[in-house]
Amino acid sequence: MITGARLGTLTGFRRLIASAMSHDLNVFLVPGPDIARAQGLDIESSGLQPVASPRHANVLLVMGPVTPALQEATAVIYAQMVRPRSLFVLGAQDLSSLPAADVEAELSQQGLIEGVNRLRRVFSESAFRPSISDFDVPILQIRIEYTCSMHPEIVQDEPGSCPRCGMFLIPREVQSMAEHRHMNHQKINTDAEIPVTFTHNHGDHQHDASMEYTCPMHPDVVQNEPGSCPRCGMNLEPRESQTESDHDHHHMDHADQGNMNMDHDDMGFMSMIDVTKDLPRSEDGLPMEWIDAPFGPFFPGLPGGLLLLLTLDGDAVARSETHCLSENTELVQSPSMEPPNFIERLTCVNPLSPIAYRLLACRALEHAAGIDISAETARARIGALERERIASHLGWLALFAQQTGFDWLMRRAASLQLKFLTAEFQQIKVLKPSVLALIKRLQQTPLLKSRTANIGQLMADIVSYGPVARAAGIDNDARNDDKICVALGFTAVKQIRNDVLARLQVRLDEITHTLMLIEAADAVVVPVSNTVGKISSSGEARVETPRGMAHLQLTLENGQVMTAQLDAPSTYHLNLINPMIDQQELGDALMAVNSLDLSPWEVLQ
Amino acid sequence: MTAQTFFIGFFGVAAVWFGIVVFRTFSMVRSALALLFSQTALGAMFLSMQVEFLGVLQIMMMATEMTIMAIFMVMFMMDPGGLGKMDMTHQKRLSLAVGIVSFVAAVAVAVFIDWGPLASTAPDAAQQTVDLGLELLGRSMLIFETAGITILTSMIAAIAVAIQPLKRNDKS
Amino acid sequence: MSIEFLLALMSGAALFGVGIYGALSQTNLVMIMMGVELILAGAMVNLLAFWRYLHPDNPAAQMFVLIIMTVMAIEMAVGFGVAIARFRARGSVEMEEAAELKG
Amino acid sequence: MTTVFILISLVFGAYLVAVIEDWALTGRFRLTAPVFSALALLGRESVLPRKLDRVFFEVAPVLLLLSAVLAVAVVPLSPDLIITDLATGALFINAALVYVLVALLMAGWGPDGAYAMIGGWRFLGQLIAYAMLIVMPLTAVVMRAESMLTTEIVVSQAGLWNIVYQPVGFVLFFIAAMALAFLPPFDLPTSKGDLAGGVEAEYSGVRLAVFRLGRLVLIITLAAATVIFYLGGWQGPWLPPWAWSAIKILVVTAVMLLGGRMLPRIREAHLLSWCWIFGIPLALLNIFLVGVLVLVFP
Repeated sequence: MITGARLGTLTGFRRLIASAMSHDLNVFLVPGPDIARAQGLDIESSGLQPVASPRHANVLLVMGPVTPALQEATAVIYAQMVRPRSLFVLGAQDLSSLPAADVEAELSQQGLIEGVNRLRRVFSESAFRPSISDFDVPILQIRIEYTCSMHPEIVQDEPGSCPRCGMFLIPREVQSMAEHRHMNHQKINTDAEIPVTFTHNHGDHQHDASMEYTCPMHPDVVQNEPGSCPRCGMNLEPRESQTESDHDHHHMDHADQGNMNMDHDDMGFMSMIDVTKDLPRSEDGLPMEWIDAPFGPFFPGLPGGLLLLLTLDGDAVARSETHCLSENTELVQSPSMEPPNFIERLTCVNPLSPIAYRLLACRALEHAAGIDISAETARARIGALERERIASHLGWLALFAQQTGFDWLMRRAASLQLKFLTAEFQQIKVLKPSVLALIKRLQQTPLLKSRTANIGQLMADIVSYGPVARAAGIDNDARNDDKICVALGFTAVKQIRNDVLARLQVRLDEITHTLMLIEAADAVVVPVSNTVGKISSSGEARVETPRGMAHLQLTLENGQVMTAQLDAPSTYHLNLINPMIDQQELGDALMAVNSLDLSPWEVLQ
Repeated sequence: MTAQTFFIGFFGVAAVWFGIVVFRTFSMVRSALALLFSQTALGAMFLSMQVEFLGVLQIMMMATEMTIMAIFMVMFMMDPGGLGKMDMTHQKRLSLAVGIVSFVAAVAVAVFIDWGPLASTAPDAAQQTVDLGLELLGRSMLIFETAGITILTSMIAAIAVAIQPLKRNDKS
Repeated sequence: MSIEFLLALMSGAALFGVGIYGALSQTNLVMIMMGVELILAGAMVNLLAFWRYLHPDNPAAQMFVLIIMTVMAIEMAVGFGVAIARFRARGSVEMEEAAELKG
Repeated sequence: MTTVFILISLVFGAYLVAVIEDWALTGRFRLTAPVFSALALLGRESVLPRKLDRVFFEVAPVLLLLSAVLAVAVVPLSPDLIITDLATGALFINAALVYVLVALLMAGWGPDGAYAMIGGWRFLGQLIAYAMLIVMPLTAVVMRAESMLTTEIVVSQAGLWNIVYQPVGFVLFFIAAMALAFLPPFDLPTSKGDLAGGVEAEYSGVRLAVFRLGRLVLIITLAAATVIFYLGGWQGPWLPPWAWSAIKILVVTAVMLLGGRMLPRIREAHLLSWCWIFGIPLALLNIFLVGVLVLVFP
């Protein structure tokens, strides 16, 4: 029984189509393919075919953590899928804003395969149903209001002509709720009416007092608000008062022709110059309309959970705004937490690198309790951390390949990442030649160097961590001052070019270097928390996660964790985005954002 | 020969109707593509008049030209989507009168002049192409080469005009 | 035979009329150029009609049609060059504002 | 009769292209997958975006399919198996395939979505890059055959195929053909990573099925054009002519689909500059060389 079935009884021909649909399951992944791979799910081999747009999907697969902010976006995605559609949930999730899940399974590859079989049966039985239930999303309720394309300040609730320029008012949908945020990447940009009507979003631009209205024929008639001239009935023209108004024409090269009062023939001709006068101009000086496009939380080229609101001038980015819709709440939920629960809590903060955060929690607790661990377990822990670094870098390579349309690399990197996630020490030795072959072949791919060279340049003096910093020549690796790592022969890997190519190169070199480190550590054991007595003190620890150095401070009150404060690299990398992608072509901008390897999950608000 | 007449008439009417749509529609991209389809109908008319090479050439060239015109219209127009129903014309009555007068004059010329004997057949397509080739590189070689050179100079001139003026530091 | 000839000439004349209406009535440079394109298209039809029905053996007419195609291309290229320059300087290509030649 | 036969072989060819593309995408050779996905698409709802340009949205997929099928009209699968042998056959293929751009522009402008619109205008930029690189190598091929009749072109390659006679022309034509069919290294209009499906993002149901069928037929048409211009059409020892045509077309399609997967998507700026700075001079050089060869060895 799928709630998103299509109207119609299951006749002969429709039965054939329903069985065809059960064999052709196109899936849209929430929160994203990178999270699915990080949790060890192999989507392709399970029979599901991931697609880029909800319009093409008939299965919505929800797995991994879905924060309240993401739920609203998930609901909008589900509303956009085409019937017959189904909802497939892995792992226990409370999805209030979505209808009941059609198929539920536990979060593992086995659960996925068994769920897909159940999904096939459900589709072939009930793709078409005589009675269907409608599904609606509060954010998509719209109210029609009428505005003028030349003067967006004029808004009416009923159709008519614009008082100022006589043009027909165009209908525009606006969220019926008061606040409306571009929640989701595939929402049809109803109120951004991109190419169809020419409006520069002056929504927040109030008419300051200095704007006054005069009649071209009778300059002595001056009013403060638009209307028609009492003498001749002509539409009054806006004119800045003599004092130059404090419009922030930031980079407007104001041709000093002032406000030409052209003579209007009968129809009150609306000159384009008035309209584009205060339009922000792009670098090439051509005043054109900018498009607001959300590249939202589930965009196939960006990490799951990251929302980029780009204002595009043609296909160059004029302005950008970044939101993390997947940021978690407080680390310590109840007033105090048992250490083992705290370690579990920290492990699932960032699904992309769970072991690194588990190690961070263990080290902080040991530092607080003053326990020091044997060299043997320390080496084994480093082996586990390095193995996760390789898996994380391979996951990033797969996402990078998906963004640049490099299908061969995406499939190879994804399969290797899945193998590395659960590889024992012996298996790592077996996998080593295939990883090195992948890296060598990647470095010889034509078009790659030209595609990534000097894109996403960062200024030298910015704060950055991990591979992004090492690509700029700054070595702030936490492993330098870790005696055991240095004993195992760790040396930082650096580049100078500070662009997407350098970051790619740093990550590839780190993979080869880490393989050597794991062999030196010759053991891979997931860190285990040991008992912490009834003590009350504070501890702190640093671990080099695959994305950079993470720093944790916590305070203990007789064996209970009271407060914890996590400082993750992605919080700093978020504000690198805007300066980096300013005036960049859209494809280059998305690739630059991708090269930072952001994990929106570790950003704690 | 009625099939050929029908096709010529049909494509002629289509070309004129699309030509009218070009100026009546409010959406700019629609008017650019209307012009495109009017030129394509013209190319089809050439084909039905057994002028094969020029018909195919017309169909090919006009498609690229008019799409490039479409992007310029979106760039320059205030309301490319045409939802504001903005009337961007002036002196409508005068231009309508001049248009009709010129149409009537051309039709009068076409109807009242005695054209003399009309040829019934035209050389077949391959022969036409060969004759055109020989003509291009034979008698009117000079015209053909000057046309090529003028296109080159007009490309360079257009780019020179359109390039952003260098920001002279001394604001003269 | 003469009906086809007349049909071709009439459609050429009609295109010519529509082109002139468009060129004169529109206020935007780009629309005026579209009007001119229609006028040239009308001229091409007439030329080909004359070639097909009056002098099918003389390829000079076809040569002339090629020249008209190049004229169309040149007119578009230079027209848009001027339009871009004007759009950058003035912010619009409305012919209403093109009152003076300065600047 | 030949028209019906060619249309049937076209549909069967489109099915084989779908199988090869599915194999390239998922690494599994499943013969039934395209049939299931076609039936499933027909069964799905076809949704219209809220504020769309209805004419463009409806016409675009049909125009894409029409332009691809029209281009097949002049493709000879064997000496007598051709729908209409136009005197200007080679030029007619290019004239029909230009409307792929018009169809994608309409599909981009129709649904009023940011991704679709950017995808549409990107393909216009891509046209400016590949348009010359299709016509100029074609001129060299026609020069050698001294006629634009496609059958004449194939017959002229009896002794030596054009791929050996003018290799530079072949390479340029092949790259431009992949750019025209927006295949992976040049899939700027329908890129999954940048534009979430770009031009085809807003289509669903029957319209998406027509759009994808149009794209498959386009790939078959371009492969057939490459075969008749450069790989000697139906000529080959032992096998009957139509068998040779079928084999060659499938090989070229497989190379087009599998080769593209090995490269990242090209930047539009690079595509334009390389085509104009390296491509066109090479094409002119190719025309000059073929001219010399034709004159020296008649």
